Amino acid sequence: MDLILDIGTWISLLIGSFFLLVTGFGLLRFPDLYTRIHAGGMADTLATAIICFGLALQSGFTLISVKLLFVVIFVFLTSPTATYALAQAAFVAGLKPRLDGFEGPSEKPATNNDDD
Amino acid sequence: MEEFTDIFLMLLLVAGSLAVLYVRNLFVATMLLSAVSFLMALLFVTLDAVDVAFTEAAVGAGISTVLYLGTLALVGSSERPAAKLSVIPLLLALSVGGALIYATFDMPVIGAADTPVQLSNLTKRFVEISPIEIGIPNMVTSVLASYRGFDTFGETTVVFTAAIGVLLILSQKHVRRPEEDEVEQSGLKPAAKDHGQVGSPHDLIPHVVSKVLIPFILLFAFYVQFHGDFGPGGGFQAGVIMAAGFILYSLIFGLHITKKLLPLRVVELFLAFGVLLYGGVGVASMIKGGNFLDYNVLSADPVAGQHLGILLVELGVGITVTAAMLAIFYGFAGRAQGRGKDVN
Amino acid sequence: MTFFMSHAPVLAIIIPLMGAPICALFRGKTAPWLFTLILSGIAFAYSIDLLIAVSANGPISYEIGGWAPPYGIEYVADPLSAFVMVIISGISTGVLLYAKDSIANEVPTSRLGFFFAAYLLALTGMMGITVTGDAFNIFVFLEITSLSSYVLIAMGARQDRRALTAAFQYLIIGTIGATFILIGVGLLYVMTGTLNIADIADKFDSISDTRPIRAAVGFLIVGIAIKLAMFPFHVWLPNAYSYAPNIVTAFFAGTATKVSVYLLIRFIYTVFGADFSFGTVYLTELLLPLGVIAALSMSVVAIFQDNLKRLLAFSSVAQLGYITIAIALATEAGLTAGILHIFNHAIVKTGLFLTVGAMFFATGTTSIKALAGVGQRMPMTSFGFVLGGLGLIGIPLTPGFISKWYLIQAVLERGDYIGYGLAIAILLSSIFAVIYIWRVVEILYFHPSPEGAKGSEAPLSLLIPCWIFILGSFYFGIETSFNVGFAEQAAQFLMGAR
Amino acid sequence: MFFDHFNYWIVVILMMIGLYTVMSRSNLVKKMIGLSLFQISVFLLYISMGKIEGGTAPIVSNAPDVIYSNPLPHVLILTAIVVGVATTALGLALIVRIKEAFGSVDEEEILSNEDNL
Repeated sequence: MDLILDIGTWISLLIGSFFLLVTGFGLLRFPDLYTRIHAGGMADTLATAIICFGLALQSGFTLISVKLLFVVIFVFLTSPTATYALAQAAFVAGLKPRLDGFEGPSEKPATNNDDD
Repeated sequence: MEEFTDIFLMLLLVAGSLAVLYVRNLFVATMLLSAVSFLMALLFVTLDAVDVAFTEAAVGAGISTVLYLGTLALVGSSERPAAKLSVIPLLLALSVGGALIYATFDMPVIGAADTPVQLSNLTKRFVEISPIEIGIPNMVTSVLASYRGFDTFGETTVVFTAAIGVLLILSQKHVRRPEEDEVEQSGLKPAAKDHGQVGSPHDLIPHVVSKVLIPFILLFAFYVQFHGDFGPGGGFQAGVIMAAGFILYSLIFGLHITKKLLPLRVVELFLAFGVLLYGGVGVASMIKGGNFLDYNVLSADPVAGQHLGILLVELGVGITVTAAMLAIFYGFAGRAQGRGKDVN
Repeated sequence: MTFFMSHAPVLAIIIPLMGAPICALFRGKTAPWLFTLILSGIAFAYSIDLLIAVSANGPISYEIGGWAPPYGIEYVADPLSAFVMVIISGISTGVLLYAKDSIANEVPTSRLGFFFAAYLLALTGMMGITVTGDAFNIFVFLEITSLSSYVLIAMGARQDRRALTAAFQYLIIGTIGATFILIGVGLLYVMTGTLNIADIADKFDSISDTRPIRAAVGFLIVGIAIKLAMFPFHVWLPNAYSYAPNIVTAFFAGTATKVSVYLLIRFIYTVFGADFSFGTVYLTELLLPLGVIAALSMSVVAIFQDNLKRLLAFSSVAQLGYITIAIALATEAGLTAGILHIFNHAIVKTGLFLTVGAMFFATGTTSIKALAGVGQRMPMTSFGFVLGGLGLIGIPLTPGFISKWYLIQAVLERGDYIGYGLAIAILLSSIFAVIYIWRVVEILYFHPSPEGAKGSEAPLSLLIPCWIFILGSFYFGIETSFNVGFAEQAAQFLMGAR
Repeated sequence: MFFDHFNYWIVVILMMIGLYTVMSRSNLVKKMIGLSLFQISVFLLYISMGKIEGGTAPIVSNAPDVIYSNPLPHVLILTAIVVGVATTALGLALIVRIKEAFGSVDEEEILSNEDNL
């Protein structure tokens, strides 16, 4: 039984880490702000949930698992909201998304949002 | 394994702080500083300092970042290109570093069990006897609130000082400079004006989500406040979280609504009340025949007395810190409001 | 009665400390000021009580929280700390007598509650540093003082916006200094495993030959030197003193740097021990030249200032040079002279800054040129300034003379060329003092008032406190048993302790 | 041997970076950031002192044979963190006012501004 739990934890952790890595690549490689926060907001939330699930497997039906559940719920609510707020702020500030087949000059406003 | 985590974190810290030094954009520098604080908090966890990690995460990565961002919104975020390598500061920094490196060679090995610090009577007393004579499991809380309660009183006073200081400094009237009028006439508005808003006006999603979350944030603050005896937490961390809840509220719904809920005058009252509550516990123990902050005399049973005393002083810390953080936020946000075009 | 006496060491601290939040809630012009004055007066009374008790029965220890010393925080009133406490609370009370009208002129009425709360906190911090027996507690109270003093200095911005940059500069330098002290305390802790000063001192000799301890000494001395405005670290002081509100300048000139001097003495003589400080790490060779350079160069710089407050600020750095020399001599006579000069300089310099504040009150300026002819318009104030200036120079019958007399005796005690050289340097610096004071006096009295100059004699509420300080300084210059007696007692205690 | 004092060396490096930032940059906000960095490094110095190999956080647990790390440095650093944020808040408030009064937060520009007051 323990072995199965351990294997389950390992699998979850590996999958979670994979998604986090993908997030990192996305933040670095995507062309503009909107695609980047897309990478940051989506994969990150999923990765957190999977990793927390893996950890919960280890702790079983205890208070710790409940706390992990709260963490997942919290991240599930806040991370997309933060992404949304960021995108909204950027849009209001006049940052135009960079669209496929459209390499207009408008995607380089004076703000410094593009800094790595 | 643990060493590698530590070393990895520390190398990240160095990389982060070098980046802080070199980036020109102050927003980026602030976020990097926040990241450094957060890494530091992780490092504190691996070094067994959970209470400190909690505080560093809440303060270094949380409140100070908010303060920096608030300041940058008012003063602009670009740094002038740095001059060449400055020789004298470099030499000074190197000599300070050299002095410490010189010291480390004779310093006890980190983690060893036979260092003067670990063998000291104080450590023995705090680790072995404090759970019995104070009666609470979290030794950090015991030392913080009882053995070194006066330090914590001083710390609360420092927070109080900072709060009234910020209110004093930021309540001075803004005297217009001649250049400023020129700028206005020529139609070039200072960049700060566009950012100087508090609150995002009509965003449905943040409104709904924050309405759901804020009660839980406040609840969590109470949990941290009263659970500090048994786990990491205590008045300071709770105060910061509580204040963060209110700050979030005013960022989403607007400063004026928060001020209606908690006017500055009320915040000032709480600010003073927390310090007085802490000191009052001390005075009460003096009246009951003990020394200042001697909680043993507060109740017939010394351990119960310690419990009561620690509960009350932690409450005092929590109240003052909440009020102080709010007051500081009001100070900065009020300044932004005064300069921004309109707020809601 | 016994209740109040048995808790005296801590009451002298917590009365102003707990008064501060109450004071912050007061509104109006009179209430916060009166409240602060009363609390400061109570702290003063306790300090005097403590000094009398200590000089009669020896050091008094107070265990905060009821925890025995190495475990809890101990408060120790010994002859030195009690004496410094009397100086601080006395100066504070005297300045407060003067404060009401002066500060109403410089800070908006609606903010006076906060202003005086910050003032009380600064007082608390300084008293706490003085009386605490715990190395980390020093850092905490140091920060209370520092934060409140940044705020108080910045309050001068209504008169001159440069107060803001001065306060910021002080904040940066002061925080670096405080962090150095924190590092030093940490290094002491890592080697001794304790934070209690007496306990560290006990264990110090057995571990004094290690590198962390030497580094700790370095960090502590540099950190304190920054706070003390010792010569190469003095840059923040003239700005801070020039642009702060007048009563703040007067208060800090008499107390803030003196507390740092106290810390220096405390660490050198009590924690490290004179043998280690002067025998092993050669502090004499380090501090003496710095003191001499400060005393000479800063007096010269003072001559060329055109702002009266700035002139006096540079003179303060020079006077701190004397004190540094006195401490570095490593003899009982030197230490007596140093402690005596802390007292004498505090009272004289505060008096001088108060008279300058009165001139500012009447004329709205502290520029020396603009004060031409004030000698005729404000005879009492100007005469006070002249008498205070004489005290600064060290004319016989003034306290400046007494402490310089002791200092010169102490340096001559060395009996070598360095001793003679030091004596000459001290005399030379006094001659420079004559020049810069005379320059001001000449303009005050012998230059005609500019056209349409405003300002007549300052009101009595300002004049009386000024004259209390000036006459008080003469009293202590003639009847020296109080200050010399307690300074000698403190020096004997310190030299005997290790 | 190499790792015996590793934490302290990191402390030294962070401290030097912080101090250098404070002293060499003329932007006041950047100076404050450097100061924060400098203070953070000292926190690590203290916390490293209290660590004990194989120890756990100083909260009493029921498990047998636990070694607890030293709680005292934790308490001291809790205080120091609070002091740090208080200093930061005051410094930033001053910067906001300096910007209003001088129109700049750059030390050199302010100095040249002061001269022609």
